[in-house]
Amino acid sequence: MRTYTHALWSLALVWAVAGSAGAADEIKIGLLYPTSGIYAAPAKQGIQGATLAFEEAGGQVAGRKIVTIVEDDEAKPEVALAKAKKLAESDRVNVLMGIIWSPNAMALRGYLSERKLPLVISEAAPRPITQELGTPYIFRTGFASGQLDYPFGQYACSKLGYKKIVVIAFDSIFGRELGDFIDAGCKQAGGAVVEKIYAPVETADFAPYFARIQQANPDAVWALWAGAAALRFLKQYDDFGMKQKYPLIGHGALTDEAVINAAGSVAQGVVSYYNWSPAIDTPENKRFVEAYRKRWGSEPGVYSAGGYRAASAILAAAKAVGGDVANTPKFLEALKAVRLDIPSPIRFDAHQQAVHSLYIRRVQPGPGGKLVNAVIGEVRGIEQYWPKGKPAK
Amino acid sequence: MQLVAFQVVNGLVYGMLLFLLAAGLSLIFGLMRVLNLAHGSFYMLGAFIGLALVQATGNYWLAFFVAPLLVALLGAVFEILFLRPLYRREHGGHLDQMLLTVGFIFVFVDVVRSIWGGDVLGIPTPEALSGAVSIFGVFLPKYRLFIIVLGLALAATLWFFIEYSRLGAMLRAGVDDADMAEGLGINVSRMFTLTFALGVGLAALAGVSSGPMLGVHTGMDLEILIVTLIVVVVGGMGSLKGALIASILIGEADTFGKAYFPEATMFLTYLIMVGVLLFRPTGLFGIRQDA
Amino acid sequence: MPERTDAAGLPATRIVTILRYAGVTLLAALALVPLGLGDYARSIVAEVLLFCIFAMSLDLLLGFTGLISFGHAAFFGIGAYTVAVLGAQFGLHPLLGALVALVVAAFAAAVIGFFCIRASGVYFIMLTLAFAQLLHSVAFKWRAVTGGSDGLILRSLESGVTTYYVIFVAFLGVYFGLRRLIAAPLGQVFIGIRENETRMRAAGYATARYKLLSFVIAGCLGALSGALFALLNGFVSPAVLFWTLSGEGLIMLILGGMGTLVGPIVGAAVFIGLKHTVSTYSDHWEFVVGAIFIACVLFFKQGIYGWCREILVRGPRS
Amino acid sequence: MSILRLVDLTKTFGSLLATDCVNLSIDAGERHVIIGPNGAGKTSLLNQISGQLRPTSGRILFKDVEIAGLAPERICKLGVGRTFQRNNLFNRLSVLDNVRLAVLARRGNPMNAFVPMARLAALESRSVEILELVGLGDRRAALVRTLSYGEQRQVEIAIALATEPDLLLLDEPTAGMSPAETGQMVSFVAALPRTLTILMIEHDMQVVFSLADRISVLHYGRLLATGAPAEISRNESVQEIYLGTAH
Repeated sequence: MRTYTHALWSLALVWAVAGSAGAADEIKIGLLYPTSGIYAAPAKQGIQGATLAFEEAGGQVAGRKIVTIVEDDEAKPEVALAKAKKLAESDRVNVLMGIIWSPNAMALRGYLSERKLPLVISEAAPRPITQELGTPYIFRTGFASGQLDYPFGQYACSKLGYKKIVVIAFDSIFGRELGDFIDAGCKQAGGAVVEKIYAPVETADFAPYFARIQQANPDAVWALWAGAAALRFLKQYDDFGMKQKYPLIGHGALTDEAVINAAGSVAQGVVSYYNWSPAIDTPENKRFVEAYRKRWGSEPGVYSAGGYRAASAILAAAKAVGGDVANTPKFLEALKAVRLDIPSPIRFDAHQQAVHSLYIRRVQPGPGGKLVNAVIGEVRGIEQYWPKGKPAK
Repeated sequence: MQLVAFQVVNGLVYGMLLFLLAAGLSLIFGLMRVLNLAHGSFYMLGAFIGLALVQATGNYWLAFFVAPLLVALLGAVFEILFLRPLYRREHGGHLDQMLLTVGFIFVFVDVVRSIWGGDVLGIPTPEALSGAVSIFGVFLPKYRLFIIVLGLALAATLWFFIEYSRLGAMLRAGVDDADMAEGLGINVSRMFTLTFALGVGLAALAGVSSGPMLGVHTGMDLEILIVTLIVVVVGGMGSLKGALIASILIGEADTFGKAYFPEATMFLTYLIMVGVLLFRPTGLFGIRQDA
Repeated sequence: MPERTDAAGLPATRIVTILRYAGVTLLAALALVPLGLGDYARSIVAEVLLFCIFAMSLDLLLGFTGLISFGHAAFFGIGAYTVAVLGAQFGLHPLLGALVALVVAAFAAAVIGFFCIRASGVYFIMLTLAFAQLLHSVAFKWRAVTGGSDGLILRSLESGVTTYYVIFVAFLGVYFGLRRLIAAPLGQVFIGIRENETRMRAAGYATARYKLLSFVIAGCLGALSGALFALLNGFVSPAVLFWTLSGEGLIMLILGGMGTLVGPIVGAAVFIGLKHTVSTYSDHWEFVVGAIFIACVLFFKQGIYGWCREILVRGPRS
Repeated sequence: MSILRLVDLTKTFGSLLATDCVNLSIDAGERHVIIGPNGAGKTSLLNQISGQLRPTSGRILFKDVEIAGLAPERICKLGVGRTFQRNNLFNRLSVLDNVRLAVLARRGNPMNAFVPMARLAALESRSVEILELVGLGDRRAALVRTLSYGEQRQVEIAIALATEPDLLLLDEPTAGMSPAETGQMVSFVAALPRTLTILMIEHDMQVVFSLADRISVLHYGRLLATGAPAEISRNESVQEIYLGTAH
């Protein structure tokens, strides 16, 4: 019988530990980022950006201490869901932020509604989550897929004069969608995408696809590659002398600061677009870049800006409700009204998707000879793009 | 016609890179019966150490020669410290050794990420090999041609070494029958260390020489591992000839697949493997395997 | 050296009694979990239980039949995707989906097994890995059905408590079923193949047939764990087919001790527990996994359970 | 009446001839011993009969049924049992389990996944019967790897007998045994019923001559001579190449 008694005691202990809740006067924020694995570097940027925002606020809002808990979602939807449950049920956070890997956002959607837990997405771009699958609990300070791409398609045709474009992107729902949006934007401006090439995400060698580009003989090539693949693409595109024949334009990920630093001269002259660039010449952005550099001793990237932006939105809303983030309806209302100017201006539309500025950038040597994404054009007030038409209110 | 020639050459480039990896993996398996699943990790280490050397000295060729040597040294230490204690176990401890190398996949990638961070990095193409040449109207980067030459030269060197050198003869004896080799007075444990060092050194060479073409990042270990394993299995474990032929076969299949059947590329290599193993359960040139 | 699981062969000593008490206590505690623990803790326990099934199924293959599969994630994924696809596309109830998953997995295991069992040793390992990766590619590519990298969201059961009990009952069924099977002639034939296949053939056993059978049973149970995973998580993505999951299964076995049924259970529990705690406090989860793996292979060949048994049976350093 | 006939049986390994056009006929109930120097291809010959090796060409007729190239398990089911030259057992299992697995194949239902083996009394009593026959009745609970070498040889025979063969192939049953153990083995084999045909490989000439009805001599894969013991010991070429070297 002794064995049984022991076991029951330890069981009771487990209950006691699991049941304990955090102090009520803290603002608990869960950060979901893929801190291990291949997205570790972007995740680090995002967390650093968010941390900077929390520190600038003095680590408190309306006298309530901000407590952040970082969890690694491993860029796997299953893990993201499990970690969100842990943050919600065990750590009892008031709000979640982060998410880089798009499928993770989709995976969390149902659970967040069920749990009535707000999430501010800093990066993940699946379009439906602020459109037909929108929920009151999900906000996005990052962009939705298509939001920047459709207007850029127009821009490339009308302003840059590329009427015939070849799309080469990684093969995923996201990649294919973006290809279609570029196509739609082009068509709207009187051009066309003449060929779409979708290659595996982990493509090592792009040479086989170059032959197809040559056959199509376009005015420009639009590319969507990220991380290591982006670096390879830029290098090989240059190695094969493609860049002289077919100007390269692409999504901002293609010329991410980390990528162009590693790529060097082969990236020079590539035109890309994003909702931000460290080279944006405004006092607000300069202040952010300077503060980030000072705090972390490294250059901010797009994910740093993303993390900073999401954290700032949460801070602003928390301030508006006097720190009472536990009152979810009030907090959600406050979030909707948030407007930010740092590092670049955003506000939320009726579907809780941030309205961004579109920055057209060109890779060129900046002050000190280092390559930067210099801003060569800006389109303000870019709302998310509704491929099936915006529903009537 | 030019397009086909262009793809053939590109397939060859990829094939040669695979050959450097497959040759080492196959030799290690052939002699030691150890399936080194950390082979991709040594490839990655080669690339990162090469990158560090390029950054420190600015000299690509120094990195090209020194990084593989350093990794080979690391491989020798690895073999002595971790693999050697396991040979005495049941069935030569080969299952344990394989599992051990799986553990090191995780360890190596975390160590590399801790040192170099998770960012994408690149090795600049050496001055002498940058730019491109046009052969019969086919436009090819010089560096790619260099990879082909490197792969073929190494294939010839390895073949020559195995066929004609004393060490090579011992190696062949060991591959055929480890017990017999020991009976002939060959110091098998030193042979094992040397072979392992050679094998992972070749992987590191592949890593450092792919740097200017494919970049350097922390996911490169697993990206290359699976396809290398497929090459070795198709060619037959322990066969250099098999490794060469299968490397070219898979390299060309992958390249042509991408160009002409883009939707099916992901399956093509697996289908080749399943097909080959269906008819030849030990690969195209595999040794009989009783273990 | 893992000892053979043969409940009948063990001497009825005090140790056995203690182990039995411990086992019964544990089962009683597991049955009471939903009453006491919160949602999150309960889902962790449920996750442990379903990975116990996964590890036991792999153990049937590796620990009992001696077939080293590096592609067991294939069946986990088949189970998870069958439930998710049938639920999301046809509105089938997940429990019915789980039953269908068993049938699908049996069929898939028969086909995959047919190819793999022709090969031996490393070639077997490689083929299992290749088939799993092939399925991973299919899940990635066949967007219309699988949702590609976005995965599939599926309807979960009425309540978390129900889900827990479904998983608990499945766990009990698999554990006692496998215990029965191992002690029965079929299980003994599997052990015979593990110990000495040549001898088995010379004694009149068509071993290929039995290996295939073991592969199919293990595949079905692996699919069961995958189906339960889909049920618990309400979401399935290609990660459930990735080779790292096969690797994690191997870690669980080595950690707990293969060739026994309790070993995989201990291994799965420790592994999942570690995973949830370490990844919260450190970004070096991969390093920890690798180090555990290496330490187990080098020093704890018999796994935690084997080691405990040894100490219990022989006393500490007697 | 012959139970086993080898017709032009040939096995090559690359350029090496392991079995060179062997013709041999063995009668039911006969005790036939194959002798020959090391590397003569004796074990290869046995392996072809029991299916571990596939012959390159030629025929093997067991009870007038072609068995060349069949899988070992098929051949076993047809009634050919064997022991191995080096002990080839289930080392981590008990003696009883070793034999019981073989009994199960013959008399039980191996596909039974529900009833514990220990409860199948018929299998156990049959296994114990065989173990007592080979003199291991009181060792049944021991793990095979803890047995002495000679005892392990006995387990080999027990497993072979448990398959209930009509033809028993013994590959050097006394190899590595002490003289006392060898004596026991000889009397054991001699006492086996005459309904069982035995084809054995043996080096120990005392054993050979005390058991054999007929002897065959293999040399470099070729069958040099077959005949009664007295004939063989008189055969000049046999004396020259085999007995000569044995002295």
